[in-house]
Amino acid sequence: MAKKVKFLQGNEAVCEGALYAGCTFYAGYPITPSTEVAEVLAARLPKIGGRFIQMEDELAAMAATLGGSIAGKKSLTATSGPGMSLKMENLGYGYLTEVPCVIVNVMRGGPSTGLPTGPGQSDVMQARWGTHGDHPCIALTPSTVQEQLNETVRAFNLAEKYRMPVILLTDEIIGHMREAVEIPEPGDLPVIDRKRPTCDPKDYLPYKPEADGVAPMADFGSGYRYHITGLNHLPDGFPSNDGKLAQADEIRQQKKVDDNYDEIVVVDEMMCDDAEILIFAFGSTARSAKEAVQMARAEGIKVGLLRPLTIWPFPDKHLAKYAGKVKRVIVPEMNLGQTALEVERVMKGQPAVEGIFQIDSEPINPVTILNKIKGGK
Amino acid sequence: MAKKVKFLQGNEAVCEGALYAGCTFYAGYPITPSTEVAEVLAARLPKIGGRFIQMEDELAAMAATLGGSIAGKKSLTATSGPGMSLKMENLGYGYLTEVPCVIVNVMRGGPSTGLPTGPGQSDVMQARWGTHGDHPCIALTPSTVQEQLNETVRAFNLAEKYRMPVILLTDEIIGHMREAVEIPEPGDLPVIDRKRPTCDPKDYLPYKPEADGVAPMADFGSGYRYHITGLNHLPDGFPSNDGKLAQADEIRQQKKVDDNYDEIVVVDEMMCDDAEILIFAFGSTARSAKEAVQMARAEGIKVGLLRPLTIWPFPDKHLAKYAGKVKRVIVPEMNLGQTALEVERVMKGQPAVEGIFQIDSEPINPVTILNKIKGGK
Amino acid sequence: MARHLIRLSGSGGQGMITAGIILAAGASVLEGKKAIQSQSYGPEARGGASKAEVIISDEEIYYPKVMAPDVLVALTQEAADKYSKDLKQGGILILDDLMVKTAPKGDWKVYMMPIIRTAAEKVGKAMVANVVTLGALNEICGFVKPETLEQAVLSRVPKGTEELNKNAISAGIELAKAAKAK
Amino acid sequence: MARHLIRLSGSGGQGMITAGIILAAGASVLEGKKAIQSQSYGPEARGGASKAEVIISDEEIYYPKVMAPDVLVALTQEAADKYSKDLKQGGILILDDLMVKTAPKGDWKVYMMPIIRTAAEKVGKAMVANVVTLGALNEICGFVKPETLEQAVLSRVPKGTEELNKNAISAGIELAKAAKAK
Amino acid sequence: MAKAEKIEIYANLCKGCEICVELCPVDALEMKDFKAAVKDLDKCIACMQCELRCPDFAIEVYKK
Amino acid sequence: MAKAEKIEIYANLCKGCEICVELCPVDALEMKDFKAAVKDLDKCIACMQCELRCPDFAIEVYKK
Amino acid sequence: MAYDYSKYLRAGKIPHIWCPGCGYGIIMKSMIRAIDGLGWDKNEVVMTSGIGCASRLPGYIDANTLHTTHGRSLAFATGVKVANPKLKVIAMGGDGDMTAIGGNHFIHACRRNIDITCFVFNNYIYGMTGGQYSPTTPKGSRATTAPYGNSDNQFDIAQLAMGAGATFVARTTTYHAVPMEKLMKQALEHKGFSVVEIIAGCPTGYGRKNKLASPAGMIEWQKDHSVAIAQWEKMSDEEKAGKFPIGVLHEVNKPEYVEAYDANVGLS
Amino acid sequence: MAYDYSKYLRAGKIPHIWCPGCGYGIIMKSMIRAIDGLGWDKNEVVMTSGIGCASRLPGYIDANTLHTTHGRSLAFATGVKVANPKLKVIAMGGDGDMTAIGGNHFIHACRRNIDITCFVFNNYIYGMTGGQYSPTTPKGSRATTAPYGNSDNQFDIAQLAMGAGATFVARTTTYHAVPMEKLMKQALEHKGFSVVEIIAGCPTGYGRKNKLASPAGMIEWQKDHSVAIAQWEKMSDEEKAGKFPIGVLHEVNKPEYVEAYDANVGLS
Ligand SMILES: Cc1ncc(C[n+]2csc(CCOP(=O)(O)OP(=O)(O)O)c2C)c(N)n1
Ligand SMILES: Cc1ncc(C[n+]2csc(CCOP(=O)(O)OP(=O)(O)O)c2C)c(N)n1
Ligand code: SF4
Ligand code: SF4
Ligand code: SF4
Ligand code: SF4
Ligand code: SF4
Ligand code: SF4
Ligand SMILES: [Mg+2]
Ligand SMILES: [Mg+2]
Repeated sequence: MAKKVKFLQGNEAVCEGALYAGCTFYAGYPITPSTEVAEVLAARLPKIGGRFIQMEDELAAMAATLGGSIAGKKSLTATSGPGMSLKMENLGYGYLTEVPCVIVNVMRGGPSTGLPTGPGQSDVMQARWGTHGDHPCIALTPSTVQEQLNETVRAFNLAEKYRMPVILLTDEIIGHMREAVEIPEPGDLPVIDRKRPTCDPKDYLPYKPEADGVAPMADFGSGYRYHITGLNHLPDGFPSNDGKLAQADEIRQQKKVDDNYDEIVVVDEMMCDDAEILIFAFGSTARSAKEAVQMARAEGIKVGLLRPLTIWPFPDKHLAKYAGKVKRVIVPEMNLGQTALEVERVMKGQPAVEGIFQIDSEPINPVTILNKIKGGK
Repeated sequence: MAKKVKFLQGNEAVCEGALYAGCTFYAGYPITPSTEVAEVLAARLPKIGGRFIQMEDELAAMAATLGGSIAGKKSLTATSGPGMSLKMENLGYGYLTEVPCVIVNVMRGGPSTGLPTGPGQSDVMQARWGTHGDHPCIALTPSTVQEQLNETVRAFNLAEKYRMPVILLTDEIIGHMREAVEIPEPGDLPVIDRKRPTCDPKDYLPYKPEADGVAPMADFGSGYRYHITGLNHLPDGFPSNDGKLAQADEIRQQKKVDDNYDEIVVVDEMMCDDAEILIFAFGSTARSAKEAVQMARAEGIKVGLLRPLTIWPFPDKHLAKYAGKVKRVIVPEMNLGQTALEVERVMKGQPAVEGIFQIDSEPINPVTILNKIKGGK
Repeated sequence: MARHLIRLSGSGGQGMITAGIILAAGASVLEGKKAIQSQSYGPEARGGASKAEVIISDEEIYYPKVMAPDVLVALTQEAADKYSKDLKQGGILILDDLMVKTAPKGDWKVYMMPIIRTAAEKVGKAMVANVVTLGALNEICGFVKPETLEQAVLSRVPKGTEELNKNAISAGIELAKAAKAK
Repeated sequence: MARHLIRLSGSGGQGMITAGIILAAGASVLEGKKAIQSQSYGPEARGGASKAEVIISDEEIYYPKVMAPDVLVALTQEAADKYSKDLKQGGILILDDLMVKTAPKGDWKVYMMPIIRTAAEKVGKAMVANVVTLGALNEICGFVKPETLEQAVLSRVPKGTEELNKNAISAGIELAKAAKAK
Repeated sequence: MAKAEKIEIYANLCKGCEICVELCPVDALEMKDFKAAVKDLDKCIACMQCELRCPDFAIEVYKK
Repeated sequence: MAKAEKIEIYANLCKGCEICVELCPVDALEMKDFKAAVKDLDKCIACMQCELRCPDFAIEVYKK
Repeated sequence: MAYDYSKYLRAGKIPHIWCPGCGYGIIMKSMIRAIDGLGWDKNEVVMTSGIGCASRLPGYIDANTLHTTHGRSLAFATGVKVANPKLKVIAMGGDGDMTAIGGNHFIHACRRNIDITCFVFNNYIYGMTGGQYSPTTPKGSRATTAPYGNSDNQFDIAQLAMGAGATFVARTTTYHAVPMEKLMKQALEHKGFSVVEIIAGCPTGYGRKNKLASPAGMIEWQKDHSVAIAQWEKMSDEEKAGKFPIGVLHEVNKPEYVEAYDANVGLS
Repeated sequence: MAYDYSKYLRAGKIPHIWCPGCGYGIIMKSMIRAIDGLGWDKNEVVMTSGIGCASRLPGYIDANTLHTTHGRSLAFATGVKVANPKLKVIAMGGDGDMTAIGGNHFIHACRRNIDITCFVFNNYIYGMTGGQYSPTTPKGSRATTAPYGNSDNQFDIAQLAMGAGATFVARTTTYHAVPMEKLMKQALEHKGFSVVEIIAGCPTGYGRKNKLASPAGMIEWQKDHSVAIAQWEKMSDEEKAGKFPIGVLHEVNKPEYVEAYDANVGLS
């Protein structure tokens, strides 16, 4: 049977992905250019027995999203720049307390209110470092409307599997454009649910990891009465002032991600095998880069594109393969050079990184990239 | 005449520095371990005609601090981890609107509520990247109580000179320890006031930079009526949707800092000339590193310490001198490896960076560093 | 390789974005081509010129924006003036004769047509001007099969307005035929 | 090179932190030595054992914490038990005989003294136990000159309590002398 | 008037706040070595005020 | 009853919201090509409602 | 003579960005007349706002104007006022700005009784972002995030302000362009924190979705549903149903924040 | 027989961290008796809190307990309740937590009338951070950030709740250990949002700085300054001065948030 194909906006595709993954709770606060996610889910969630709530601000939205997950529902919130900044404290709480959920940041232009209806990619470092303190981080960067759907499913899966908030870091261009999307049938894509405890409630330790570094998580109300706190805590969930144990616990959390690089980090490598010039680009910019690569290849230039679908953890391993191998590395991004710093770190000067940093509220034109490839400025 | 010496707590020294620099407005919200800054200024400010206000939360505290500066007063706010996360949106507003002020972050332990009375250095990347969007950043990292005073003065000077928020990124150890401090007399340390316009109010363009990239800033109420907005704006202060101009303006702002690296970045280099091993450490960890360096030198090991008093912009130039020159680089820090990423980037693998990452709520012991120097684990 | 770059422009309430979506959805979902629709807003979602862009191609489309369209529809003077600047030499320019008093000058094939009046008077609802536009546009450019356009339109309009919209398509086709005949 | 590592411990309200500040301020501001005072809190600033640390040295002090003190004062059992673990071999341990029922065992010189009782009964205010402690401690260890200690204490106490505090210092000195004599 | 059979005071829990002592209407309790103690069980009228207001679960009154 | 000497309508400012037209108590205004226009100056009683409620500074009534 | 607004308007900024028929233009005009009527020196007037359509107003006024972040109008205003109490500070924002994301600053400004005048433009919707429900959207109304109609309970902004301790609370509508001007004057002159809630039509974000009539129809609705407070107090509960009182709803004296602070710390 | 608290206390967590004489232990005991009295299943009880001394309470109770971030107790609680309305959700926090940083969530929970019971522990101070003034610190009182005495105006938490639309509002004190238990039961049983403000002594952060007597003295003060609401209503303004009413101050019926939502979207 032919797949069901819908012509969807990027933000709508996020909703399709969320519903596919089993999301039944959304808490948010409207902000351009992410609002369609809320609007669509406000209509769709009740139809599957889920609920939507518009909170008083983004701090509350993040808190309620975590609360929903603690009550056992797969939970989503969506926002953009200023709202993302406001979510930072409670997002950090989600990391330390290991509460799965998905946060969509549809990146827009500028710092502060900036250029609210324009696109941007300037929140990529914020996604990693925005909240205080150390914590692991997973952030995914789709480039197509289909990927908006699929990566949302993957975001939920990673959140549930590793018991942590996962960020879908998309942008206004992908969020607002429309493409044909195949709607997966049940079974087409894996859907992972968090591990729930099966032990006697008396023996339940909410932060005692199993072999995979992840502890089963009980829904509030399911008979496993336990304590959750944003203080550093012991396997039993209760706060402790023991610094050594706190350190061990935070390293464990970091390792949930580090040790599973191969599973978490997905990178699309296009014509990289024989490339002398490597382009590193994600999100909507990767679309321009793809076009530029095709144009350059047509002219016989050996250029390849490394396109991360996972931007955090940073795709060090994938990228390092090319250090000392390619002659040039070009990083186009809609910010003043954020992932370029990471690329620089990984490439260790071999070669030096050339940036195309553009924050003029326009997507980077393939021709701009092509010119750079051809050695122009 | 002998200098006036006081035995001060690190947080008190921040207040002495602020008062020396001419601060007359403080807006804050209490949080351990920064609260003494508020408590001391609540008592001291009225004595010099200044005012203190305790706001309802950190979002409001950041907003009021900016408001105070816009009304013409040198303004300060102090906080720690969770509070810093909450300030992020309005801090970003301060960057884009170019409002001078100083934000003190007395870093404590852990993400989220973490280990609130313990020390940490885990907010160093947040200081650079915590708010959404691109923006310049200056953050200073004192290591002694005397430096708490002096660097607070310098923070105000940089804020006023470059018309931007400046972060004093200190930690619980320096904030809460006490040392003898020389209180500078008027004139001992430079005190810089923001440029104010002298032109006819009709001709005033609040964002038209002079040759130094900085535009004069008028106090509200001083006869220069103008508009301030967190939207990207033109030299006249009014919002514009022109992406090209927005980009140019943000690059100008970034360049205020980049072009003045030599003035902004202060680094203390200790026994680096002949060093074969370089230690990179800031804040309270640098104290441990200093002690370790002395111990190692006593054993004849050629080790030096590079101690940044300015952590943002990152001291690339200072550090790059040693790339390819030293045999080892060791980065001890009270986090899971944050500045180490930057050091890695700058050193380009020559040599690889060795970290001592400790988040167990204890300062890193000099012996731990010494052991690492001596090749132990 | 056929790649069509289309820009539909007008003012906020004229439904150009919906028209773009219908066209792109028809080309992609119904005819299996590659198609992308995008749009741009002003600083806020109110007033001013608005535009929708559609790219239809046989091959994968990466860069989603239209820098230089082959075809421009403009239902207001402001939109005509603002967006015709990018129109390719030799491109097609479709204008509404009521709203656009002065056709921008350039090396284009210009179709000045009573789109809005036709919608309001002939079809009976000014609101369907965007569907009239689609009928005319597709008749002139042949992006999709006529059946496809009809199916695409009908799948996106409110129940009970099917006849109205079919008439709107036909009226658009007639307009285009008349204009081509000129 | 003389470097003294001192830890003063007790429970929240006993003023050990103030004692540490006074001692360090005297050594540094008044005698020009290098001195650092630091403290640690529990998860919240309430209850439980609390400690203040002082380092006095002729040379620059970098690392501000005391890993293994030379001298430990403990005014509660809990503090004595908790903090004596770190005390150096051959170090000095000063305990209050009312609050500390069992002196921790170790290779230390132990001074068990009626600090709190002396403050309450002889000096007349339990609150000055910390100043009594300082008098005794300094008499035993000679960190600063007696005049320095007096000046340091007087510069940090409320007006009107000067005599009381002087008496407290003297009482502490007496306690120490008596203990040393034993 | 009701009487108490016994009054248990748990020294490990008592923080010595004196609430029970000061609020006892009949002065049946006292402080001893910074902890609450029964001064005179006979006086006790089993009004339960001490137990209700002890913040530390440290005192229990068993009525006769 | 007061009268108006003239009513200025600035076409560059008028956004055609029809507030003035609909709220004029005497029907002295009308819409023309999506902008407000004076239909009958004589009818106008200079009540100023149109001017006060025009959100766009587009209409001014000059009393006689 | 027609009233001359131009001396308070920034040259070249009109036409404003608001939609055809948006009530905010009417508010702006009343506000200008009120300030003008008090003869205030423009150099001393500070206007702050958050983010939203309402918050665009200060950009048009020739004063010291501060367009801040969403919800933070009053927090910035508080900093300005405490740092320089000589300034005349007017803070404004929409219903979302002031009572959703900015609700905390709103109640704390009320509590402090700081001498700031606060204008809340209540259009029952998030206008700027395209029509999501706000804390004042009436039950049953449609909004883009209330596709089944809004089931939330509403704030009564005036009640909220009073509960938080505000010393001057008033309500008006864009229908009442002239009484609005008078109320604004009273609020501006009140020593302490004053709140004026102004009901305004949003034809684009609210009207369209709720099949309300034209912009003029929304103004007529305001007329029909508002009742002067004097009359309101005489009405029965049935008569009150669906209506709301306008005018000065509450006025008392309490120490002003900065004055009390200064007196307390010895600054005055 | 003495009341057996142990079945609701987590084993091994007592003694709690609160200071000698802190009123919070008294509240915890009343709360346990209230819940026990209602016979609620511990598995269905969720307790949320923010940060502060008050917010440590849930850690001691054998239920589903969520110690969140400062001020966000109600925001998390709302998420829990909407996601699973079968849970019995109790949110608590200090005066700072609920009315300073958490003020916005407080008024919105009141407005929504979501079926959560909210206990506000009002000790007139930020206890956990060592005694800074809070929005309820009485004028003139000393605090570490009010070295000249507090010049701020205060919230009346009950008034604030009513102004925001709460449907059950009550006040009690730690003196009233048994009436507190009863009030708590009423609040827990109320369908919709219920608020109970509990005046509690903080000898460490507030008492010490304000030369108040002992912990017992603070409890006596509560007795002397509180007046049962029935009597309060008969008192003259002079008689009321310096006193506060206790008991159920407000109780009405309004649609509960989740029920209204479910009915509206067709979920019920
Ligand atoms: C932190 C943050 N969250 C959300 C937004 C998006 N946003 C802009 S204006 C607005 C609400 C506007 O509603 P209101 O305050 O009632 O003003 P109106 O536009 O109706 O005048 C929202 C949610 C934002 N700019 N910043
Ligand atoms: C975001 C944030 N800001 C500040 C703090 C510091 N802090 C912890 S508890 C507290 C206030 C405690 O007062 P209250 O809520 O009244 O509770 P109490 O301790 O008095 O019971 C503050 C300011 C914090 N933890 N997080
Ligand atoms: S009330 Fe309780 S804790 Fe306080 S003294 Fe009495 S028994 Fe001890
Ligand atoms: S029960 Fe009553 S009378 Fe008996 S000891 Fe306790 S308080 Fe005193
Ligand atoms: S009210 Fe003003 S903008 Fe509206 S139609 Fe009349 S003149 Fe034009
Ligand atoms: S002034 Fe009054 S009567 Fe005259 S046109 Fe305007 S609204 Fe009509
Ligand atoms: S969206 Fe509504 S509030 Fe905003 S300008 Fe348009 S009509 Fe006014
Ligand atoms: S500081 Fe105050 S509120 Fe906190 S535990 Fe101590 S007495 Fe209780
Ligand atoms: Mg609104
Ligand atoms: Mg409190």
